[in-house]
Order: sequence, then structure tokens, then C-alpha cells
Amino acid sequence: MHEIQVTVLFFAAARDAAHTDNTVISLQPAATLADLRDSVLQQWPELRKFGPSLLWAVNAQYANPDLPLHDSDTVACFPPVSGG
Amino acid sequence: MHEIQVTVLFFAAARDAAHTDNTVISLQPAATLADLRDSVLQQWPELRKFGPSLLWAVNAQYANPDLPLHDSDTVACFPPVSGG
Amino acid sequence: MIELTDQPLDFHSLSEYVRSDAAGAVVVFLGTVREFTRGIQTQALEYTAYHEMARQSLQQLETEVRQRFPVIEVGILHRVGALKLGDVSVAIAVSTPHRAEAFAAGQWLIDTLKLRVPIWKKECFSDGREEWQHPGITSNSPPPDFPPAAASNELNINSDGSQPQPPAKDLPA
Amino acid sequence: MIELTDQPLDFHSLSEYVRSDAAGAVVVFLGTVREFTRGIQTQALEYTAYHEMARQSLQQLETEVRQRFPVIEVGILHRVGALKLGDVSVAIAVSTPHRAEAFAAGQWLIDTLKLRVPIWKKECFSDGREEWQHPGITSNSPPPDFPPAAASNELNINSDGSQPQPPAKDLPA
Repeated sequence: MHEIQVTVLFFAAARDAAHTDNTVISLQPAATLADLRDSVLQQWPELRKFGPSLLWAVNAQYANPDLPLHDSDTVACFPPVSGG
Repeated sequence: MHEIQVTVLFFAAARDAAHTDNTVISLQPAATLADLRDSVLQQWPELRKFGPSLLWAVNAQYANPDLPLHDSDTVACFPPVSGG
Repeated sequence: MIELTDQPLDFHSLSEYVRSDAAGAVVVFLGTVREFTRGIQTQALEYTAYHEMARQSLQQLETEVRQRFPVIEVGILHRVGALKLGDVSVAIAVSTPHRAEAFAAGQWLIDTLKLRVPIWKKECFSDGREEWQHPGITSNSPPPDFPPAAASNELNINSDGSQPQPPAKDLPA
Repeated sequence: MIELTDQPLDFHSLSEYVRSDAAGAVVVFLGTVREFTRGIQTQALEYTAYHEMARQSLQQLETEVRQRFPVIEVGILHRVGALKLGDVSVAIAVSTPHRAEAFAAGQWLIDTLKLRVPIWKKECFSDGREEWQHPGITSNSPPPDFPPAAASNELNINSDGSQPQPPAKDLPA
């Protein structure tokens, strides 16, 4: 089976920490959001400073770590929101 | 000592019940708001239908029944308010 | 800023009036003439006031809300006379540093205005009847989860949704 | 009615938009840029959003507030980009038959927006520093008598005044 390609977007202080606003990551076909998270934190260890407060969304919806990812999914990674 | 003269104003449903919006009542010099109230209810028994909900103000302030009245005071008599 | 007037209320200017660089939050409340009350169609409302006392009483609300909450600016407008469906009968605006205080102060103001300020409304129904509205008779029941306004526990909101009497200290027995 | 825009928010039109003959109450909330936070002078704010998700999230708030409260009409406007002192960053308006529901719905909307909608602000202080604002760091402490909005008990307002995390059901562990 082929690997899947997932786009990752970084926002706000997570973008500053990653020094980029997006990237594309290749994952095994059965990968979950948790697998992607591990891969992102390995590539950008600066993001670890946010600890468990880092939020993750898949295709513009908050998602649980066990959510399976699919080819062409868009994952967003950001710190706690502060709008209003 | 001379009697005191007090102006009484009626508002809203109390005005309708009294069929007037004001009157002048003469009272003994040491009279209280309670004395005035007794006098008003005797003259306009229709006002008794409001029971204890009838409100009384002296010189534009809510007042207790034991407040002594003075010559030229203005007393207002009205049902529960319903503004807003 | 207090106003008791027979003219339409300029609540847009009111909300601009309370804005401030020191404020993080503005809450504006508008009371509007509703078409249906307990299934009966309202055609118009007539508001009448004991003007002298009502102005003093509104001024007292402004003084007291500033003691109870960290208010930066506040304004209360109340209309009298004949109002049509949808018209604004009362407009309250308040600004505070943070949002929870603005909601609490706005809610305290309208709740307390309805308890204290000598203004009365008469409903004119589409069937031709006219009826003075009195608390307990109008019974605009708040929802069961009605949150009592902060610092207003002496208001004694009745569980049946009827409006409470004015605070005892203001009242003849 | 939902709007996410880099233009000044037209909250006057918004409050007209929610007025209705079926409503007895309108509550409008404005969030404005405050000059002082913890004694430090703010010069400007920069709001940034994950636009696609923020729009969906605001739309979801509109859907959900209608399920929770007897809302007649509702609108939410949020601004992005550079804001000056006193500028309006968010405007929420809601109309309901009775007043308690309008306050509760307005408060639920702004509380929930601040928990969920992917928008972030960066404060630009007069000393030249810039700082992303995060809940728990900004700590706009509500007053001790902060009344939790009706039907929002799952929001878990923290007793120390810090802002709660989004509801667990929306969150990665």
C-alpha cells in the first residue's frame, strides 16, 4: 500500500515556533492523528513547549488522537484560542 | 396647631380607580403616611382592590408607613410598576 | 446618562456613548414591544410615568450600579407614550473592563428598573381591550434555568416567574 | 448571520437585524480593545484566524444557541487584522421573547466563542513587545460572583478566573 500525504497547517504561536505555516507529511496508510502528532513533534521539537495544550483539528474540526487519517486530509495545529 | 395640607397624586390603574389624578387632603399635624393612607382608602374604597400591593411615595421617594408628613408634602399612590 | 422621553430612543448613540478605551466589554439591552403575550395579540402599548420620581429613580440606578460593579460608563433611556409593535421601550448600555461584569451589570439594571422605577404600561390588544400590566399578572415567565443577576440576591425572583416586590427598605410595609 | 472580516464591524446594523415583533428583548455584546491589561499599556491588537474552520465554528455556535435558547434572531461578527484601542473586535446580538433568555444566550455565545473558535490575538504593547495571548496567561479574571451562563455548566469556568479548555468532546486528549 502507498503512504498517505497529509497537509499540516500551523497557526499563531505554533506557527512562530515551527517557523512555517504549513508542511506536507507522509504517513503509513493506517496512521491516526496521534501518529501525525508524534511525527510533527519529532520534526519541530519547539512545539513541545505547548505541552498538552496544543490543539489539533482534522479538516477544520477538532479531532481525537485516535482518528484515522486519509490521503489529502488537512490537519491544523495551534495553541489555545484567544478570540473575542 | 394648624392642620397640614398634603397633595396626593394617583397613577396608572390607581388613577383609573380613583377617577382623578390628584387631590389635596388635610391631616392633623402629627399625621404619618399610614394616617394619610387610611384617609385615602376611606375616601376612595375602590383603591382597596389593590390590597397590600398599593405603593406609596413621599416627595418622590418610596416611604414607610410610619413616616411623619409635613405641610406641602406630595404623596404618590400607585400599583406595582411595570416599566421596562 | 439618563433619559425619559416620548421620542424614539437613540440606542445607537447610547452604545457609542459608553464605549471607552478603558473598557473591554459593552453590553446593550433593548426591551421591545412583543406581538404575542400568552397567545393574545398586542397592537400597541401605552407607557406612562411619574416623571419626577422616575428620573430620580433612574439616576439612583446609575449611582448604585457604579457601586456594585466596576462600571466605566452607563446610560439608561426609557420611552413613554404610545409605542407600536417592535418599538424599543427601554435601552440600557454599560461598559466594564471585562465581559462577565458587563452582563451582570446590564441584567441588574433592567431587573432593578422593572422593580423600582415608577413607570406603567397599558397593553392595547387587537380585540379592542386595554389592560394595565402589573407584575404577577403579566407573568412573563423566565425560563426555569433563569440565572439570578450577580449581587442582586435581595431581589427575590419568585420561582413562579412573577416579578418580585421592590426591596423592603424602599417600601411601605 | 455570521461574518469574519478585516473591516470595522457594523454592530448598529447587527442590532437592527435581530429586532423582531416576536421579540421582547435584544442583548448586544461588544468586545473592545482595552488600553490596560495587568497594568501594561496596549497599543494595538492583531487578530489572526484559521478562516475556514472559524467560519464553520461560528456557524455551529449559531445552530447550537438556537437549540439551547428560544432565539428569534442571532448574529455574530468577528474582526481580524490590526485593531486600535477602543476598536470592536467582536459583536454578538441576539433576540428572544423574554429578557433572561437574551442575557443567557448572549453570555453563552461569547463564552463559547472564546473557548472554541480558532482565532488568536497578539498584543502589541507600548514598550514594543508583542505577545500572543493564551487563556490562562491573559487571565481576565471575572469577578468572584461571576454567574455561569444558563445551560453552560459543561464550560467549567475555573475558579481562578483562567479560561477553561474547549469541551472534552471537541478535543484531542
